[in-house]
Amino acid sequence: MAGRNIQAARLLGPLAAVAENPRLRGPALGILLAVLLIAPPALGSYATVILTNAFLYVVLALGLNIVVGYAGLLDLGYAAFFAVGAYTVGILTERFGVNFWVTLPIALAVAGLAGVIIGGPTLRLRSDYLAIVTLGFGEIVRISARNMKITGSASGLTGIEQPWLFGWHIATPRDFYYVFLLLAVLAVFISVRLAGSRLGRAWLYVRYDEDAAEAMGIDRVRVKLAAYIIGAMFGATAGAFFAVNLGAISPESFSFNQSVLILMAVVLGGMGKIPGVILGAFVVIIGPELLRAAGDLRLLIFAIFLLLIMLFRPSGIWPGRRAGR
Amino acid sequence: MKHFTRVLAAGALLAMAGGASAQAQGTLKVGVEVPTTGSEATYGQDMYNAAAIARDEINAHGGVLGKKIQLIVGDDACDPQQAVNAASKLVSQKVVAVVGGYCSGATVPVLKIYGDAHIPFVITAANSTALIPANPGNAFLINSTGDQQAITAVKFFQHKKIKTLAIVNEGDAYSQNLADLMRTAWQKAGGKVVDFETVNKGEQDYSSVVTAIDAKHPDAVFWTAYYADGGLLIRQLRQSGYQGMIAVGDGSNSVKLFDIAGKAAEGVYAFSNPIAQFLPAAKSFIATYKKEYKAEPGPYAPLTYDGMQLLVWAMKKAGTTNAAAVEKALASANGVHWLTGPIAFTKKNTLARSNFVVLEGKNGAWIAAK
Amino acid sequence: MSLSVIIAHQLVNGLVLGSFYALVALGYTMIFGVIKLLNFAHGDLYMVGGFVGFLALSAISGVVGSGWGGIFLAMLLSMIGVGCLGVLIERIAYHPMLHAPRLSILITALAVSLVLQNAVLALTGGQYTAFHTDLGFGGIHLGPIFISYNQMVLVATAAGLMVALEFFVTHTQYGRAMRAVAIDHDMCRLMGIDVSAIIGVTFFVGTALAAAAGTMAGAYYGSLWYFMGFLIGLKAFTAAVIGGIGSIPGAMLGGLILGLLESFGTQIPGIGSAWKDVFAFAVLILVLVLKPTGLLGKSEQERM
Amino acid sequence: MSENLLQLRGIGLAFAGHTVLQNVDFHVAPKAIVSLIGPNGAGKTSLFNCITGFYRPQRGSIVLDGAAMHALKPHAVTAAGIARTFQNLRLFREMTVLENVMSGMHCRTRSGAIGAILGLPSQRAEEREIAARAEECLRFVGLEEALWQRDATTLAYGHQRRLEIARALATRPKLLLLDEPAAGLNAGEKQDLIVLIRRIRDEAGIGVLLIEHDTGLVMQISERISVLDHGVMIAEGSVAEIQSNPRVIEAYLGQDDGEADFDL
Repeated sequence: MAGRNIQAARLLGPLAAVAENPRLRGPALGILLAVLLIAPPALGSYATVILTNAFLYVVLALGLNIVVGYAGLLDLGYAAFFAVGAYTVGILTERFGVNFWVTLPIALAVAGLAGVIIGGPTLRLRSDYLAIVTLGFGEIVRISARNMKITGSASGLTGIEQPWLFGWHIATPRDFYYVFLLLAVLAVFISVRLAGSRLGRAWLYVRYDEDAAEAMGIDRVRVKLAAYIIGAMFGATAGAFFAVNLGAISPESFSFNQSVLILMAVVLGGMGKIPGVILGAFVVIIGPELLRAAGDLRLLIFAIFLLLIMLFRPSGIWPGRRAGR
Repeated sequence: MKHFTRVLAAGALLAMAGGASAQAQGTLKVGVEVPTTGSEATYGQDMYNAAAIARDEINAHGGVLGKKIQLIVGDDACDPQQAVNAASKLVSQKVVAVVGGYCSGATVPVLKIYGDAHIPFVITAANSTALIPANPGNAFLINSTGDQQAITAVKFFQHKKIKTLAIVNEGDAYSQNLADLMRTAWQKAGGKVVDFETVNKGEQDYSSVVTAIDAKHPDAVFWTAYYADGGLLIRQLRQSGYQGMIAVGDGSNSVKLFDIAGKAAEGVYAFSNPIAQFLPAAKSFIATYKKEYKAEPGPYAPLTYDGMQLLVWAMKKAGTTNAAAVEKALASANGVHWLTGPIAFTKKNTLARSNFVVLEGKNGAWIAAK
Repeated sequence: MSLSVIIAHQLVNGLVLGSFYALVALGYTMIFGVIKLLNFAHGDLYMVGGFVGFLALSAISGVVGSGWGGIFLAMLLSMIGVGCLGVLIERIAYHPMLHAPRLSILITALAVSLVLQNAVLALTGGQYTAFHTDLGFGGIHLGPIFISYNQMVLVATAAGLMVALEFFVTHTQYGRAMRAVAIDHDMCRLMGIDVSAIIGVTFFVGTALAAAAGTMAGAYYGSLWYFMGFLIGLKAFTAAVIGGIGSIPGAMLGGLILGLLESFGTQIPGIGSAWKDVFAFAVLILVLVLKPTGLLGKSEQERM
Repeated sequence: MSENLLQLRGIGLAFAGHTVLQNVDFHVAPKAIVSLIGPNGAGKTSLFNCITGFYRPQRGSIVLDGAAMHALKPHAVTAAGIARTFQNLRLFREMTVLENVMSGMHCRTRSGAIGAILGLPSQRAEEREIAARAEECLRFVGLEEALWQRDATTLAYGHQRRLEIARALATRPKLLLLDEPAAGLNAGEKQDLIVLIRRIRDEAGIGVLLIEHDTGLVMQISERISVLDHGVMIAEGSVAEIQSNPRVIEAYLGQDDGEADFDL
C-alpha cells in the first residue's frame, strides 16, 4: 500500500509539475476553469450536485487549512463555524425575513466573533489541549442548536429562501453549481494571496518554531487568532450558501463527523498545500460516491487510507513539500 | 489506488456524467430511498425487500402501462448530506417516482430535490411533522404523522387512567418532534407533563435521568425515540425500581427492543404503525417475505409494499407516468387499500386517518394491547 | 421523593458513572504521561474492550456461566487481548512518530480512532449488540435509597483496579520506571532504562483498564455499539484534565467529579439532561483556561 | 557617564522555589560589545531569557533606552529593539533562507489580511521593502545570493549561524544578544565572526551582548565583561580587570569538572 501511495504520487507528478511551473500554471488553470464553466449542461443533475458539494468542501478545507496547515492548530470542531454561518443566515432569512445578502456579512461577523470568543482564551494552550477544546466547542454548538427553539431544535430550519441576485433567482442545482464554483475560486484566490503575504509567512514561522517566531517580534497569539478568525469566516461563508442551497439545515449536518471529514480533506491532500487541499476536498467527496458499492466498508477504507497517509506520507498525496508559494 | 487516483485526476467528471445512462426499453425505473448502510440499515433493507416483493407481483401481472418496473436503491444512510447525494443520483438515473424515506432528518432535505425534478415521492415510513411544511406538493405520506400518534397516545393514556407523564427523547429530529407534539397534546387534554428529558444517542448511562424521572413519580414514562437506547432506558428504569407504565413510540416497535431490554420490557406498550402480523390482509405477504428473505417482515415492510402498489395504481389511473398527472391521481386516492388499510390524503398530502395501533410486550414479542 | 433522597441517588449515579470515567481517564493520563500524546483512540479501545469481553463471555459462559464470575473472567481476557492491541497500535502507529511534529501524531491518533470505529461498524453493520448476562435486579435498601448489587460490584471492581494500579506504579520496578520515563526519556536511557519497553508496558496497562471498563459497561448496561467510545472518550479526557493530566490520583478524582457534575447537572433546573453535556464541556474549557494543570497536576515551567 | 542602552537592576528569578538569579545588576553602554561569562549553570541563558521576555523575573527592572522591558512579552521586547539568537540553532525549517530573514521584518511592517487579499499598493510596497531589507541583511553577514532560495536547514553549519544573525538584524535592533555564537565554529570561522560582530557595532551602530565559552574570542572582542556565578553577578569590568579578579578565578577553579574554557 505504501508503495502504491508513492506510485499514486508519481502519477500526480506531471500534474504537480504543471501546477508548480509559473508558465504553465496560468493556462492550465484557465483551461480547467473553462471546462468547469461549460461542463454543467453535459453533466447530469447527480454529477452537478456532487461537484457542487466538492466545491463547498474546497471552501471548507481551504478555510481549515489556514488554521491547521498554516498556523498548525489542530481544530476538531471546525464544523461549528460552518454551523454558525448556516444558522445565522437561516434564522435571519427564515424567521426575520432579512435579505440573504444582508445576512451574509452578519454571518461573517458572528463567525469572527465566535472565533475570538473561543480562540482568545484558548489559543495559548498547548496544541493537544486546543484540539480537545475545539472538539468540545463543536459539540456545544451542535447541542445548543439541537436544544434551542430559535434554531428549530433537532428538526432544524426548513424553507430557507433562495436568494436573488440582480433579478436572477439562484435556485436550481446548476445555479448553485456556479455559485459554489465562484466561491471555491475566491477561496483559492484568497488562500494564495494570504500564503504569500506577511501574515501567511508569520503563520508558518509560528507553526515551525513558536519561540523563534516570538524572538523575531511576532505576536503568536495574535497571529494564531487571525488564522482562527479567517478560518472561521471561510467556514461561515460556506455555511451561509450551504443553508440557501439545501433550503433546510439541521444539527446533524454539523456533527463531529463533519469536522473530521473536512480535516481529512486537508490532511489527505497535504496540509498547507493549496492544490493538495483542493484535491483532498475532491477525494473526500467523490471517493465515497465511487465506493458506494462498498457500503459500510467505505468509511473504513477512508480511515485506513488516512492512517497510511500519516504513517508513510505525512505531507499528503500532493507531491512536493509546500506548494503554492 | 492507482486506478482510483487516475479516475480522480483524469476522468471523474466523465465517469459521473456517464452514470445517467439511457433508459432501457420497456422498463420504468422507480427509486427506493432507504438507509442500507449505517445504524438504521436493517430498517432500510427490510423496506427495500417489501418494495421488491411488490415489484415482482406487479411485473408478474403485466407491469404498468405495458412496462416492467425496475427498482433502483438510493442509500441515504439516515444522513442529510448522503440523502441529498443519493436523491440527486436517483434523479440523474431518470426514475419516474420514488418510494421510501425512513429517517425524517434525512428525508426533509430531499423533498426539495424531488420537487425541483418533478418526481412523485411516496413516503412510507418517515412521519415527522417537519416534513409537512417542507413538502413542495409532490410528496405523499402514507404513514400517519407524529401528531396522530400523539392523539392515539393521549386516548390510550386516558383510557389507562394516567394523570402524569414523563417524556424522554433522544435529541434527533424524529424523537424530539414526537416528544414536543406529545407534550402539547397531553397538556391540551388536561394531563400533566411532570418531566421532559433529552438524552444522547449511545450514552449508555441514563441513571441520572432515571433518578430525575423517579423523583417526579409519573404515572407513565413515554420514550419517543428508537429501540436501541430505549431498551437501555427501560432496563435502567425498572432496575431503579420504577413501577409505573412505560410506553414507547413507533421508532421502538422493533422486536429487538426485547433483545436489549430483556425481561424489563415485559408489559411495555408501543404505539405503532400497522405491522404485518396484525394485518389480516398481509397473510400471503408474510409468507412470501419469509420464503424470499428467511425472516419476518419488519415494521415498515407493509407500508412500503403499499407505497409501491399505490404508485402503480396512480400511474394506471393517470394512464401516464407524467409527474403532474400521477400526483393528481395520488391526491385523488379515496380509500384504495392493500395491506395496511384504506389510503386517502388530507390537503397537506398526509394520510387522512390515523393508522396507529397499540401493542404490548409479552414474552419477548409484541401482541395487540387491550 | 425528598431532595435529600434525590441527592443521595444522584450521588450513587455519579459514583457509578464516575468509576467508568476514572478507569478510562487513567489510561489517557498514563499514556499522556509517558509520551505526551493525547490518544484519541483510547475511547475506541474501551469500545473494542466491550466487544472482546462480549465475545469472550459468549465463548466461556457455557462453562462458567454469565454471572459476575463469568464476567470477571471475560473482563480479564478482554484486558489481556485489548492490552496487546494497545501495544500493537503504539508500535505500528505512534512509535515511528514520536519525534514527528505534534500535529502529525495527533492526526495519526485520530486516524487510529476512525479505523477502530469503522472496523467495528463494518463488522456489526452499525447495529447495537445485546450483551446478555445473568445479572439480576437485586440490591439493598438503605432507607429510601436503593443501591443495586451490580452497582456495588462495579464500583468495588473499579476501586480494586485503581488500587492495583497505584500499587503497580509505586511499588514495582516497571511502575517506578514508568514514572521516571514520564519525567525525562533521555535521562532514563542514560540510566539504562529500556524506554521503549516501558512505553509498551504503559500502553498495555492503560488500554487494559479501558478494556475492563468497556466489558463492565457492556455487561452492566446490556448493549454494545461501535460509537459508544466517542462520548466516554471525550468525557474521560475531560476528567483527566480536571484532575490534572499526567496525575494518576488526579484521573480518579477527575472521573468522580465529572460523574457527579453530570448527575447533578441533570437535576439542576435550567441545565437538565438536554444541556448536561454543554455543562460538562464548559467546565472542561473553564478548567483549561483558568487552571490548565488541573486540580492535582504538576505545574509546568511557566513560559511567557 | 552617558545613559546606558540596557540597564538591569535587582533582577531576581526563581523556579518552584529554586533561585536561579539573585539581585542581578547589569548594564550595556550604547554601541558597546559586552560579554557575559560564567561557569555552566550559572544562569547566563536565564538572564538572556529575562532580558528577551521569555522569562518574567519576580523582582527587578529591565530598561532599554529609557523604556521598561520587564513586563513585556518576547515579541514586544523585540519590537522595542532587542534581538537575539539561540544557543541551539532555531531556524524555520522547510522555509528558504530569504523567508527566514524576512521573519525579522514582521515587527517593522503592518499590512494584514485585507491588504494581502486585495493586493493594495501599500501592501505591495511593504513586501518589496521586506525583501529588500532581508537581502541587505543577508549581504551584510556575507551569505551570497546563490544560497537565498535554498532551504535554511540545508546550509552549512557556519552559514546557519550567520543566517540566524542576519535574521536578528532584520528586526532593526538597538541591542543584539548572541547566545554562544561561536559554538561549533572552526578557527577561521571564529575570526570571521569577530569581524562580523565588530561590523555590526561599527557600521550598524548596534550594541552587542554575547554569552560565550570561547575565552579567546571573549578576550579579543569584549570591551566589558560581566561574570555570573550561581545566579549572582560576581564581577564586572574590562578584560584586564576580569582576568585578575580573584573571585572569578575562584569561581572557575571551584568547578568540579574543571572545565578548561577559562584559561588565565
